[in-house]
Amino acid sequence: MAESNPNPLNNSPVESSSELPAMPATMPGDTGEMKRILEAVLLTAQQPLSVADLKKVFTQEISNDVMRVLLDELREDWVGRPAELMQLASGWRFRTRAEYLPYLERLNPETPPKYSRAVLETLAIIAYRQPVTRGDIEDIRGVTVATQIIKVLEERGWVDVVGHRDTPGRPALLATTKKFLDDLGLRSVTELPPLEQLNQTLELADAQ
Amino acid sequence: MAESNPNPLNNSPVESSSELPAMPATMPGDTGEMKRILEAVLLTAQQPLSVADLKKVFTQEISNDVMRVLLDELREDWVGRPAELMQLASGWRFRTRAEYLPYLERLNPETPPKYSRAVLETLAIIAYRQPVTRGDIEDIRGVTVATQIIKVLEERGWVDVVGHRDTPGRPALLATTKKFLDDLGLRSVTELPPLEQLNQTLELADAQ
Amino acid sequence: MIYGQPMAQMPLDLYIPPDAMAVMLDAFEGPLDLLLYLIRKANVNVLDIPMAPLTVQYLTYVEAMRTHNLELAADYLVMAAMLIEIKSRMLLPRAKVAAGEEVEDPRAELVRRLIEYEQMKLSAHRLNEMPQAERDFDWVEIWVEKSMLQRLPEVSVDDLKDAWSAILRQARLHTHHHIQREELSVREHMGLILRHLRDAGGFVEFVDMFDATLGASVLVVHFLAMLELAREHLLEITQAETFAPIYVRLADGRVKSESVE
Repeated sequence: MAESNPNPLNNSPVESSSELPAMPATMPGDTGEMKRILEAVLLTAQQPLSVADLKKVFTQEISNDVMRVLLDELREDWVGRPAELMQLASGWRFRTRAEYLPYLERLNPETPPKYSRAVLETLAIIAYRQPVTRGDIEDIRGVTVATQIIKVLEERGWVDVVGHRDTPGRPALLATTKKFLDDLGLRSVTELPPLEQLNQTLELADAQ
Repeated sequence: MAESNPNPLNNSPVESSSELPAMPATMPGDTGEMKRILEAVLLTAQQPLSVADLKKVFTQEISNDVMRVLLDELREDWVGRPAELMQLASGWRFRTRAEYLPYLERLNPETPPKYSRAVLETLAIIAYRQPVTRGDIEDIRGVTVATQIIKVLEERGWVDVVGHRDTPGRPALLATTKKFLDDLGLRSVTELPPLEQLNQTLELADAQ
Repeated sequence: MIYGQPMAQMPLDLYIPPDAMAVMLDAFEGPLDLLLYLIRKANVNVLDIPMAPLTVQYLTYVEAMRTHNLELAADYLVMAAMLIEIKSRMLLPRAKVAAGEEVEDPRAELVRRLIEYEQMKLSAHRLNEMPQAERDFDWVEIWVEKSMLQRLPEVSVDDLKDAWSAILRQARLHTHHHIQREELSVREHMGLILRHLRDAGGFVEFVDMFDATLGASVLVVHFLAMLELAREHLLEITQAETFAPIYVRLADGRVKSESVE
């Protein structure tokens, strides 16, 4: 059962305790109640909440370390349950575990967005080569990039214009957003899957 | 409001759990997993879900009795946690417990409501001239005082009737309460800003 | 995917049925994608592309597309021109270069582009396999019944002062009424006395009205408040006979009759 650990505070083996200080003696208030407050706030959040946001919830001052311990414990409490507390680019939020999606879909059979190869390749280029202009994307893909493709990604909130390149026409520079990272469960673009090291072969051939 | 009864199950005549069979031996599948599925669905639901909705989630046929047992158990699992599983007229949904709302409020503070000028002036007269009758207040303000205004202050616990003046109609005498002082951070009404200066200004104006 | 079918040699002559062609054209994301397909299908090293057969094959595809009246993107023709140019440069005798200087392979730019494109193509595939909001999971967002949180207006001492000033400004227009000046402390004690009497049933012995521990000045104010209440007929102070206990009685007929009963 999900509730097999009814009092996780008592045996919380704080995951990353090696890097973090143990629960400090100066820990304010009742940590059980503090976790319940965090849980209430995170369960209702309409977007990921940053540690700064979460600190605002409490009247007393809470250090980043203490907040981190509480969040780690809360995440531990949800292990084995149908949702998980994620640390994302823009903060912390609960999401359902992937294995429950088929059930959710049965209730709400909206077809999830499926992107064409053109959209996915454009997204990959923006994600791995950001910031890029549409011209850069066209150079890499070898084809014209339809306005619609960029628009799909912008409307999803995954891509936006972060500036303009100082070249004739001042083309817009595109980059991925925090929402893109949040929606893929990532904290930063450095967590994207590494690029295939195809060019090693090239270097090898050059050496010959 | 539909949610006025915090525990509507205990007095629902038709479905009271005492009449329900214990978990039947024919219970399909793993009930722990079924509860987790229900939990995932209810944690993400945008609106209350009826038992019929919830049955759609499962591939296997589930009787109303079994569904009821699962939901009751799930609600039990959430006792002592910051949200509660509610049965409303239109179905089941999780709701944040009221005591955690002030914390959520701190995250997204809304501009607090304000009392009308009429309420504030009435309160000021009661505070500075207590004990006063409604007639006194009307004399000072020069306008009729709506019953609603006094009621707002009484319901707030800031004003109450301390007696009746021995004049025709035996009008109620109003005074401020200890709660009023507490809420305004005062130990006594003598800590209200002195009025001498204001009164002198008035007399000066009257003399002219 | 369409990769990974080894072929002994690149077929120089290749026939594609017309409807298959339409499907194939649809399957390619552009000339680079088509080239990669041809290269991978022939299982040749991308770094040592046999330009002549590749160009022939590419042109065969492009020609097939054209004859089937498929709308051919200009990008395919640009690539065709590029392939032909590279092929002809490969045929030219290599110019001698000074020692240490690199000889630029005419295919270098094409190879760089193919590799970068393939890298992005694979990354796109990987991104698509990652769990994605709405497609693979939903955000938890439970209900908040905001109406359960009763928000009451806040009032400060300054608000009261401002309200009072407003009343006074207004009062100038109504010169017929006077605002009495009295010690606020006396008025507060008037309220306290009335409340005390009310809570005690309207009838209290005089001595019980005073708490000696509050100090002389408070007692004086309290007494003044009692006298003021008597003057305003809000209470009665009675004594049955000399030296008998003095009683303070709320001058409130209803309360009095209740207390008598």
